[in-house]
Amino acid sequence: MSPLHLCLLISTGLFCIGLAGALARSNTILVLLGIELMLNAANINFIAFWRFGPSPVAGNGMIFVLFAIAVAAAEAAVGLALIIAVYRHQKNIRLQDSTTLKG
Amino acid sequence: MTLSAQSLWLIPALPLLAAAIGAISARKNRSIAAGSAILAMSISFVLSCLALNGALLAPANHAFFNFDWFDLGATTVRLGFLLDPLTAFMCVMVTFVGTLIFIFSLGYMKEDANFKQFFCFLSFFAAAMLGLLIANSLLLLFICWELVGLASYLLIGFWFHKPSAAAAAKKAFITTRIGDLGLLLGILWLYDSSGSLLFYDGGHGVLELATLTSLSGQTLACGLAASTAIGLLIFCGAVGKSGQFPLHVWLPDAMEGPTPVSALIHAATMVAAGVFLVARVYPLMSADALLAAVPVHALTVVAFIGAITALMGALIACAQNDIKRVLAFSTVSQLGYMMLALGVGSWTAAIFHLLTHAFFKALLFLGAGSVIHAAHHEQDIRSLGGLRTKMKVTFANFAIGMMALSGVPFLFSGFWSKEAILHAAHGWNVSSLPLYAGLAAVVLTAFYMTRLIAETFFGKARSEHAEHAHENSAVMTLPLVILAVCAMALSFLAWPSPWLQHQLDPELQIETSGHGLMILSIILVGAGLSLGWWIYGRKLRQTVQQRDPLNHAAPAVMAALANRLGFDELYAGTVGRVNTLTAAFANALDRWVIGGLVNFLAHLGVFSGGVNRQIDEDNLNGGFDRVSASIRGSGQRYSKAQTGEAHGYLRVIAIAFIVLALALVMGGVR
Amino acid sequence: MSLSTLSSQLSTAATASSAAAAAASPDSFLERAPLELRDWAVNLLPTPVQWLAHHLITIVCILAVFGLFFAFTTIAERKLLARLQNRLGPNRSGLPKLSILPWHFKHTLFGLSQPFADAIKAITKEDIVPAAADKLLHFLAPVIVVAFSLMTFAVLPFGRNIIPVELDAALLYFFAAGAATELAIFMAGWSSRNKYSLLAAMRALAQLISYELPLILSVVPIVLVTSTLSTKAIVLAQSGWTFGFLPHWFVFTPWGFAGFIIFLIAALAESNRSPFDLPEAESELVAGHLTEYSGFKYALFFMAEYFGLTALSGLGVTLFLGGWQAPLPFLEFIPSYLWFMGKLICMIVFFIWVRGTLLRLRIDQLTRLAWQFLVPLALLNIANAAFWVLTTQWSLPLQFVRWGVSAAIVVIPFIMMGRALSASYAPRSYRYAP
Amino acid sequence: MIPALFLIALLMLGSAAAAMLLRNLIHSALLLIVSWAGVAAFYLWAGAEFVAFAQILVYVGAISMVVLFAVLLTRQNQIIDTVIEPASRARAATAFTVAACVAAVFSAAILSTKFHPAAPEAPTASVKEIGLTLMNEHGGALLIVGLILTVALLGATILAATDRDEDQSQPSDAALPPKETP
Repeated sequence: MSPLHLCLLISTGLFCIGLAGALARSNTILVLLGIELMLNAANINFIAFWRFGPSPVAGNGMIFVLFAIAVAAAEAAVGLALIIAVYRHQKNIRLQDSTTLKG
Repeated sequence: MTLSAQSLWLIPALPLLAAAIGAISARKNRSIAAGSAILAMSISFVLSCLALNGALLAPANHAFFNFDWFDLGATTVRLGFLLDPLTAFMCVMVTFVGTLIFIFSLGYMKEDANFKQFFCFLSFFAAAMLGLLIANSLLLLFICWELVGLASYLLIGFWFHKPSAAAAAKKAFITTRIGDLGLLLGILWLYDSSGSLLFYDGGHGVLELATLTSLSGQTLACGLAASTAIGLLIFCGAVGKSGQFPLHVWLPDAMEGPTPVSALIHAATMVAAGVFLVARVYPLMSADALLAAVPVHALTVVAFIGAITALMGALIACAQNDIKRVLAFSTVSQLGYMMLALGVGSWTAAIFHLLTHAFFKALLFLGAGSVIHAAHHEQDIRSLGGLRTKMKVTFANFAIGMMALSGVPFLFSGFWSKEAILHAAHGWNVSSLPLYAGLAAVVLTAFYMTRLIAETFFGKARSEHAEHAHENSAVMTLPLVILAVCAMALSFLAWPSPWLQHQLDPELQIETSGHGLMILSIILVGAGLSLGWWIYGRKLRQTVQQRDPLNHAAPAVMAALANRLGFDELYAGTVGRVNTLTAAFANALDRWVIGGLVNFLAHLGVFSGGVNRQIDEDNLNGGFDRVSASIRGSGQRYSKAQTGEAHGYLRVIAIAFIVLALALVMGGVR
Repeated sequence: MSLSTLSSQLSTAATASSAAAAAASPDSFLERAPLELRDWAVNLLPTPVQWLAHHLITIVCILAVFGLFFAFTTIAERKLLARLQNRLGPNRSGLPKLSILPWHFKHTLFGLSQPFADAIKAITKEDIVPAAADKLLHFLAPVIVVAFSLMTFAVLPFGRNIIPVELDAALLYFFAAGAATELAIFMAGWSSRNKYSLLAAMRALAQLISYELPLILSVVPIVLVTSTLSTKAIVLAQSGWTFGFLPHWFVFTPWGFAGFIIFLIAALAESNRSPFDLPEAESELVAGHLTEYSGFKYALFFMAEYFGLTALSGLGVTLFLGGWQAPLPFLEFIPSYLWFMGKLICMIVFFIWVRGTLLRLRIDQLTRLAWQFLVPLALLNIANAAFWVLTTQWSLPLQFVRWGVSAAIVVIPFIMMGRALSASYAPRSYRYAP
Repeated sequence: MIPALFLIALLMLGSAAAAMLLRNLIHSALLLIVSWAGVAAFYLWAGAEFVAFAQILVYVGAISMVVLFAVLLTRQNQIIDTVIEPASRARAATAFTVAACVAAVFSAAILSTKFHPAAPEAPTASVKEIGLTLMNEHGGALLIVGLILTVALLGATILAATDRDEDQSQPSDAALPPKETP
């Protein structure tokens, strides 16, 4: 088993922890953080492939990650602002209670 | 320092700019609109003076600047500016009188809610008139001519909430349109036959010898020269605009507008446009007399129309009771004088009278406006009276204007200009009738002006409003004083020598026919004044209801005159009746013939629609309804999957992801 | 081998040798002494543990030097503030009375041993933890704050050859490590289970986050001009003198001066120093997020604050004041680390002076100063630096234009925004007062 | 090398799992920060220094603050139920099943893949190179990311800002006497 396999397995683990958290927790903040974890797992993959992969271009994986981090920051800001707005509206942030946005 | 013909456009451009500023400024922002209007007019006045200075350096020269407007196929439509003494004098007069009227309006319109709009319209009016004056092209002149008409429509109908004002505006617009139709036909004919509309174009213009010769050389089937016909058509426009005999009916009604508007229309801008037009195209009008042997000359028609108008206006003015209407009919009469002068061949005398008349008529109107403003919009002279002591400044100035209009000798400019006209009429060798009409009008003018002064200013106040009248503020009286000074000072344009006429036409030879005519006219003026004072001044009116002394003497004549000789009824009875009948016929045609056809078609459509509907509902819709009901049902069942629960969605995505990944792994896709 | 490759090889060899010469020649014995000492000590140990010893010695040195520096900073602050306030300050504590000696050494050492007495007191005091507190976090907060504030020292070049860790992304590292102190403050405030602590922690966080922005933005121009994030390279970029006596420090350029001022203000606020000491304004709040801390934990927080101040001062010296460079050529015989320490002490004294002079700001003034004054100016300063970089090639007469324009970009917005800001401060009004 | 990776993985995965299991929100958030720091450590391990510091600066320095603020701002009125609902148990069970399935599929896919021989040496990328690549090749993307960040932060501010009307209406509602139920 090469280091690349190991790294990918670690990122799979992180991804699945994030997924399980997002699916299981009722607190919207934690769901959002689970999604952040999944993003981080993807970033780990980028770095792993950059480090151990055959890519000839130096720095491309890092740049992918940098952009992903920037977008994740934006996503977190907007998501948490939405959560605060939802909280102000329905006085709690249980995800299963915010079901009014349906047909 | 002079202003070249090329930069002449600045003179109308400034008021136009002021109008634009007034149009876009806020409604309550009164000072910007008024200030920019007055400032623009003042600067235009200065520029006009510069232009006059340049024009007087070479009076015989017609400086022009022509440019291409647009290309129309092979031909190019050209416009141009013209600078000669006629233009320059007119510009100076219009801007000067206009500025004073604008200033007067500051006070007169102070309480009006649409103050800003008023100044916007005034500037627009002045700009259109100035554009008309500087035009070197009949086309540009016509454009500005129509803009003047539009502006006058807006201003006469300024108090449009009054039905009479709205009607008057409409009447003025439509009546002048009739004349303008003639003008337009004349322009088209002229363009057709000469290929140009420029007045002066270095030998190719319509007022230059080559074109005039060819035009007067063509003889039409009816025996007229082409230039005569074109001139008469153009004269139609002047008749409409200047309120000459058949089309004079709009002018008195235009009194419905605010008084500064009346002053502007009657003194400086609108009615002067007609006289100016004829003076401008005078070479064309007079071409047939010089170059062709035809039975009727265009100018002869002009002279007779003018004579009729002068006499008729003066007669009707004697029987009017509204202060502004008296002045309006006096304007009609004076315009008749000018036309008479044009007709008898002395266009310089006409322009001289136009200038002097502009000043004293503006003075009279503004004085009337001052009275009206002070008397809370009481305009009936029977209800006024006794204002002499209450409004001393206004009275003095009004009296100066009245004497100038009546032609009181020597000191007043009106006397000299009227003398010039009478001399010209005396020298006309076609007919003496215009001279007699002019002399009769002299007596009548003095008479009705004396009546106006006596009724308005003497005696005692005969109504509540007149009782409480008091002198207006300086912003209204100051223009009066300036105009009064000018009304007297303009005498020096003709005395001791006819300087103005020489400047306008350096080749003019003024025949001195002795002083007999002058003495006769002085006697006639004296007779008119004393007659007026004998009838109205000796026993001053005591009550509003008291009958007019002349009504005792000739009730039928006076009633007819008060009714303006029934022109309005005549037009209503003829033109209006024909119009109504035609309309009724058209209505019947529309209702029964065309309407019947349409109704038949509609019924046909309804019937076929009914048949169609039956087929549609039973056969087509049934099937579609069933299909769509089943779609709707399945959609409703399917929409139950949308729970709104984010966890569920996430779960479904994850499971779908597993399935996809499994498919990829099993399928061996790398 | 073609001619061009040969020549390039030659040129690289030449530059390498010249660089080696430049690095070697100014190294006097004093300059090399600390390194020689470390290498001697490391070489005493067996080879497998030498790398560990190498790092351990570095860590111990930092701890010892800056621990002592912290101790003497406190006494210097107390004494200086006392002088500013016309007092004497602590002057009693001297050596302990040791009975084994036949005589008592009476000198009080001007009270210089006060910090050690304070330390002993802090250690021996009772450590009170509220019953409802989250014990683990309550314990971790001071540890984290001290650890992270010490970590920032790792990338500061203390001398020509003395830099604990040579990182390519040193500046990024510095600010990343600094960011963790905010976390510690939150942990301290939240774990105390005290409403006042929590609120004060939020206030402190708001202040720190607000001022982190101008702090980082004020550093960006330097990165723009030197095109590196390495502190060592930045110091080297400031070497040299114009006309033989004007040092090439960035503070002597218009953009560098403006950046330095912004950096100073933001650094004051980041280290919770007066006039920005709202988070723990002694006379107004109950020591803010430190309310429930006592004894040694409190001392740790205190220490961390001073470490943070020292680290930021060191960064300021590195970025703007030429780092370890001597101000004049003939003063180069003094070892570089002494120059660094001297500049650092000057900065600290300046901060103490400011503390003794200026009044504390209100919270609204504080945030407005950051967002409406410092951030826009810092952004403008970045543009200024870009202009500076673009005009590097301008010839001599145009250099005056360059300086003039750059100075105008600094001065004019400063004056305009300063007027607007001071206009917005007065008059004072209370929104919630009846 | 590999033992260090195991340590990092333990830190990262352990703290993430604990964060997802704990019931105390603040603890969860702080543990997540540890997990993010672990990710940064992984980047350091892999030689991506710059990204590691960026990760710390953004996640530990900024996002953690936003998360903690959000937690504190939404803490009031929260039902702290000691009893775990059956529905949430069921949800947790399905979540674990689904996550386990995903993990199984991924692991199978990874383990069954033969990668090309690993690069013998770690690729190096200095900060300057990264900067040049970012500004030159990816300049457009950088601009777009900047735009996204600006718009997102403005939007977040607007979303989270209290409406004045809402603010005022709340106390007035509370001030009303409780409605009588018929």
